[in-house]
Amino acid sequence: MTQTMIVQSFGFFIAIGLSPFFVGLIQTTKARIQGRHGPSVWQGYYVLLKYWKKETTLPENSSLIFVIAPIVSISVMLLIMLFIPWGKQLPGVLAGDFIMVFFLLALERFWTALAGLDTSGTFGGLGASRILTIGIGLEPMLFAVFGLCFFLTGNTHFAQISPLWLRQAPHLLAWFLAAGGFALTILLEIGRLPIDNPDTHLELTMMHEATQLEYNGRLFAFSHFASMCKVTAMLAIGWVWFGPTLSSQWWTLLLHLFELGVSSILVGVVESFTIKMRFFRIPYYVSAVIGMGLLAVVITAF
Amino acid sequence: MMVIAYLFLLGLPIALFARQPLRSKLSLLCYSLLLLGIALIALYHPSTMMVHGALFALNPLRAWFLLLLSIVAVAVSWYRFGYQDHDDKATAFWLPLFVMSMTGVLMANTVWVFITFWELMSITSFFLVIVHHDREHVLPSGYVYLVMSQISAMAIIGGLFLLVSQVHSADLSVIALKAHAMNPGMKNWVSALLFIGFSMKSGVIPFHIWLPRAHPIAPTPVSSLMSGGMIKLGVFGLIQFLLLDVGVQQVFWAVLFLLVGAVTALLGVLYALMEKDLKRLLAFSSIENIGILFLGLGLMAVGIVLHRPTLEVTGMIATLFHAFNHALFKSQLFMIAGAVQQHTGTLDAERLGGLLRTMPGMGIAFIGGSMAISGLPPFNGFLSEWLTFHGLLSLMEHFGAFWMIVSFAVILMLAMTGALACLCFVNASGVIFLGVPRASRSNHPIGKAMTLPVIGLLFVCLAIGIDPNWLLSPLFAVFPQKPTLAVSSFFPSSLMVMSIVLLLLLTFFLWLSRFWTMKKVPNWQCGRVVHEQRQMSFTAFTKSVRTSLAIIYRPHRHLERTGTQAAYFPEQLIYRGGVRSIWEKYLYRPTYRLVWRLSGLTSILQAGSIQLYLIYMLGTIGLFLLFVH
Amino acid sequence: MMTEISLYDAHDPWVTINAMHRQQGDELLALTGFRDQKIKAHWLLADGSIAREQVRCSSDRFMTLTTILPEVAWDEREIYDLFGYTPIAHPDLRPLLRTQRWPDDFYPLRAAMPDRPLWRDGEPDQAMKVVQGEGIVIMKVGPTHAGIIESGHFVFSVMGENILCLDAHLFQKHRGIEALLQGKSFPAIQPMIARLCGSDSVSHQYNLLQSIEQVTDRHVSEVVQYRRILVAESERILSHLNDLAQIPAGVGFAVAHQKGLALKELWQRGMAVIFGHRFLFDAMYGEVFTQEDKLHFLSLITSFEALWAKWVKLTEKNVAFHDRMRGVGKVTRQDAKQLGAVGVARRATGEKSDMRKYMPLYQVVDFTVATALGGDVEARFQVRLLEVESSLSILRQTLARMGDPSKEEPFVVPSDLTGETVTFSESPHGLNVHVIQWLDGKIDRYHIRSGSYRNWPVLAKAVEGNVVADFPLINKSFELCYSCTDR
Amino acid sequence: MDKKMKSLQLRHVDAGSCNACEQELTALLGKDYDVSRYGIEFVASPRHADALIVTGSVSDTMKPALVRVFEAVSTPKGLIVIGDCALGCGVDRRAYASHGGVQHVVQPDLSVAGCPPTPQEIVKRLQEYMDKHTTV
Repeated sequence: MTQTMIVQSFGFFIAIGLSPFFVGLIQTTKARIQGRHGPSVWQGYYVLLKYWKKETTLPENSSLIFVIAPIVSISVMLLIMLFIPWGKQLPGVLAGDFIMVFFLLALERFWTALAGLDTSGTFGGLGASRILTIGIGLEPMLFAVFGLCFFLTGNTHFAQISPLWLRQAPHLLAWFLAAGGFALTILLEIGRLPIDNPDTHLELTMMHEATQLEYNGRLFAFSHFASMCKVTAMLAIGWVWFGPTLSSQWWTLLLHLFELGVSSILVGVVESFTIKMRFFRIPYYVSAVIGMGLLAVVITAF
Repeated sequence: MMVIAYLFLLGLPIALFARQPLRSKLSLLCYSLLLLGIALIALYHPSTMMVHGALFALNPLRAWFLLLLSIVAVAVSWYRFGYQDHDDKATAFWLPLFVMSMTGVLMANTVWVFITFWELMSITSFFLVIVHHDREHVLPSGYVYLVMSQISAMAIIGGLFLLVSQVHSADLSVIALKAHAMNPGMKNWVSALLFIGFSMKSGVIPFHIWLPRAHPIAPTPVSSLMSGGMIKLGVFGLIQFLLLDVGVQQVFWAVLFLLVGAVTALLGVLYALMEKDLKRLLAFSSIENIGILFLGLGLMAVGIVLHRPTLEVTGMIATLFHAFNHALFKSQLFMIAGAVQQHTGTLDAERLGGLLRTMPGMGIAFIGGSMAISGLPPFNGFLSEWLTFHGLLSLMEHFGAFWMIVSFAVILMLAMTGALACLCFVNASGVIFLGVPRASRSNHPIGKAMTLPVIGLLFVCLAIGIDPNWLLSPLFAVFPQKPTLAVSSFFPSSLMVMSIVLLLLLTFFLWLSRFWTMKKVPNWQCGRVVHEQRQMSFTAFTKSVRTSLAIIYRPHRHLERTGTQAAYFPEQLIYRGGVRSIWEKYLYRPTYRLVWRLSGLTSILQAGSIQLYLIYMLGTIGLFLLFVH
Repeated sequence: MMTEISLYDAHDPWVTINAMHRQQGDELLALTGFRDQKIKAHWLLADGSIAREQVRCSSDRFMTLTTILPEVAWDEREIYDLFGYTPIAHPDLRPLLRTQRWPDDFYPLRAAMPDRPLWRDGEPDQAMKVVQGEGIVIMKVGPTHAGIIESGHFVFSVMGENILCLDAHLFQKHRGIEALLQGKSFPAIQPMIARLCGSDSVSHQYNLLQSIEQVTDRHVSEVVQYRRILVAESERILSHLNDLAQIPAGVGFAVAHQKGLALKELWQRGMAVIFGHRFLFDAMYGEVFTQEDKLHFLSLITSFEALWAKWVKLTEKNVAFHDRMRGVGKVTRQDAKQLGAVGVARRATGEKSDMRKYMPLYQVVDFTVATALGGDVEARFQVRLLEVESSLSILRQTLARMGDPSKEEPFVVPSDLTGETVTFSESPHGLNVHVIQWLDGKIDRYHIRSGSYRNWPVLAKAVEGNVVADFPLINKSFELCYSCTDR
Repeated sequence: MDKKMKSLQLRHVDAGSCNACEQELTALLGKDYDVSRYGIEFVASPRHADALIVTGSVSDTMKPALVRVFEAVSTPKGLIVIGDCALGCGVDRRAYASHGGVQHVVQPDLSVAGCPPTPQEIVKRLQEYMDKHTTV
């Protein structure tokens, strides 16, 4: 029990601390594929530190919502990190389940979108509308994968879902469909190509960034950090559920961190060779994942 | 003890004698508090309160509904102290009667009493809905409501009479014991009639057409009570009669509940998205939530059909809990809508904006209520939706391929509903309360009497969201025959841990942000100045949904260009757009025409006096009695 | 409004003669206002000659041509703003470049040398054309943009993601170059013309040179002619490379974007070595081209072509990229004609309209006019791709035919230049026209009507009905410059 | 804290240039110059920026916008001007609607001369700027 506790707290803090590094890995990978040197993998830390020290201002028409939204984002992300089993197990009080994570992600979306409307600008409102419209596809996608995981393991709890692939050899195809579906869902959730382009700096095409245009200083540092943590958290959930575990909790933690690095590089590679979709084609993407979920359910059901 | 049970009849004298406004408001408040007291005692100390008279009786299930009803009634009657927009003598007369009749429905212990109060409830609510009969659209909508509620009442009366004729007793406690043993054919007839009747009253699709028409035109306290309380009585009737007493036997009923629930939830929220009138939006959102309640009922039905007590209890607790939560936040949201109307004189979201600055309490409460209704932690809506999801997931597990696919599909629809509700309420709260006003107007201040009950309800929502145990523990007494279940088996401690840690983290980061030192600077607008029409509009916010789900909405749009050189140099560009629903075209239109014709027929019979209506009512009941015997 | 329309006289000789030119399928080169209350229209006839029509504005009024020639709407508005001559019955006479900050009686081109006025305080806003209707959002983008882009102010009327109408308020960068040129001599204006626009510099330089040569009747040697082709085609490649590199960026195709930028950098470095400037500023004026330059150029083309082939393959085999461009930002042939689209935008609707076919300069080389069907982003991308290739072939032809450079007599511009010239060329952005009036060796009036100027209204039309998120992509496919439009 | 700047977010404003300076700034993002390796990035909002990078001689219409963008950058902030026009020695500095250089509107912290300045020059000067300013 104590060991679980210690591993969990270690994993929690290290994963949070390394989040900017993982995002840096994505950036570096993309730059290298484009033939550039690219920024240092530690660039995220410099940027965060700098925003932390800069002046923070509020736009005239905004309200308290504007202040709270980034705080909700960062709190939610830390909370999700807390409920991910970094070793193999979770301490009893943290036996969180995926429905909870699902609603926490919705909470973050709710507040980000609200803050977009709060600044009374068109871009913020447009970004908010886009985020939530995508959410309509995203949430069934998450449940298509979650539901499948539940079905394969009979449990909604993170720590029980983890050794899934070892037990479920007969459902290998279902496992592939679930893992693939989740990979596609992650790309959507963390705002990467082919849905959102984190490198675009044009007001008209942005989604998540459009709601952040008025932020600076500490509040921007919060939401910037939250989006980094989101990348780590979503990738980690993927590995916890679909990746292998080792006999010792410490080794498992190390393995997860290694996997996070690898998957960051993978995200960078995928992003380099993908083209942003048309906005109204996103339903096809969504239905593909939901279709995968349904197919997997049908396979396992019969 | 019987005396306490009869206290609810106090509503009648209040209605008749308290014509003076302040006294009427005060007495209604006291009356509601009394009902709340009765409900609390009945729920938490059932042994001291178990009244089992010939005519009236209370059990934990009824006490639960009484509790939610009386909480809404307390908030509403408190709210009435500040509410001026619609208050007049008619409301003062009908409102206590309305509350009393709903209480009567819950406490009734014989079919006769139940039907009497049910009809009284329909009639009083009809008069409350048409309080503003001088306004446009009020009377036609009121008639739609009247006709629909009468059709529903006919079905219920028919079902109950059939039941009575089979069991040979009108006593509900006898029915509860004997109804199970009815012959299956008769059971199905009874079930069908009751299902149609009660679900019509709840407003599930496709019986929902009265709901978005009746709720918005009624004065706010009435729409709060109708949406928070009255439509839940349909759910109560289904649980009490159809599921607990009669008990469904075929898989068909369970699937029907799940199907109707999923379709209602999804379409309800989809239609809510398109409403820019706040009250109509809330009315459609009620339909959505009734859909979620029906999913719980469906789970319960599956549990009954397949003899799985755990599933049955899960479904029922999910339904009861969500009904309670929805009563809280929906009546709260309706009250805020009323305050918005009193404050600005309009409910048209396209003309509102920036209200958080002029009515901060209401604004915060609306955002909180929106979070609750979207099922977001740490509010109560999260827990009941969590439980519904859990129930559906457990249905997926051990019941074979058929149930697995059904529940998987329902889960996906529910997840989509949640996301749509989130979009809908971000849109409503963002467009109405945030940003800057979209049209110039003068604001009337809102009194504390309106703000406090709304904030109070929000706090109850938050308290339940953080720890539901204190509320839910007495519910398990509903199942004396079932294996004892504890709340902890439903809600893991991690949920509470999460809510608390979330609040702690929020406070910590709020402190860390040092927001009190931040200064305000002009908005960044690409180097130009602010222009109020550049804010996102309510209609535009949901445009992508309209486009993506064109198959459901059938949107149409037309851009008219005027002038002699219209092709390249139009003098004016005028946009007209909207949605054209296939339901509207192929189902509602004909139904509406039929209903309208029917209501045209009834108007021949109507002379408008109350006595005449009561005579009609008695005549109808008499006819039914003749028919059944 | 009605009284104004009744003033419109369709039988006005000014209207009928211009209508006749349009009927014959002539190409309008420019509509130019002059200080002496004259307005002239220059038409390019099918045989390559130029017809001049003119009208006198009695009491500062003239009959509008916009009703029969929608493409001159902006020209007439500009004349109204800068001279104060009112086009009668113009259907959309909002200020085009005049803002609320301009003093009321300030008409810069009425004076030979206008002074800097005392600007008023306030916003430089203009009347907007917006859509009315419930829930319409007026989205104002710019003048400063999020990327590294020139400044322009765009007023979108949107319904959610859908653009209903775009009102482009350009001229944010209006500096008053035409007035600045007045009263200056040829050597003084040379650098100014070269710096009108970073991506059409050569074409502007060529037009100025042509004007001088027309007035003085000078004939340059064949080598210089060939050199001019080299410079002009080098610029076309440079400009198209810039656009081709930007289009993938608009859809998140970062690899193609980066490789495109690298191609452009390679080309620019070559230009700096051969012509002395990365953007070919002042390069057209030079007349020296050595054997060494020729070798440099050939090796540049060879190394460029190797990379270019790879890049073309990269974009062509990416089906998703092409799918992303297809059907977006469509311009119909009818709109292109009516609104006077030129250059790539016009050719992408399938029309073989290339001014190089009328330019005497190009009579010595063979090339086919690149066209594509569809009028969408993909078609414009395709046309640019083909044009880079045809330019490469022109470059190779020219280098092969070019004789040994001979010593050219240094040309002294006479100090008493007088006369009016209309010169045109096919810039990378389309038909570029300069109307120049010389008086005693000085500029009396200099009117620039660049390719981008004519294409902006086409872009605004093409955007209608598309989604907001596609605007940057459509904009990049036109890649119109602001600088020589705003002047 | 006497370390050199490790990240520099820039917001670009074209106040009336000819598009050549813009193209050179775009070239900075390409692999040949790649300013991202020094931690330099072009951002979408002045709120996210540390410094404004201005080109062009400031036309009258752009003047209010330029002032407003600079105000929107949060402190500590800098102003970098690129190209001869912005420095006040461009060909159009005497035109009637031109204010003849950025210094007549806001005082610059760093000026990079050239028509347009070469990317190498810009990179060099930006690095100097980062070395000189000691904020993170």
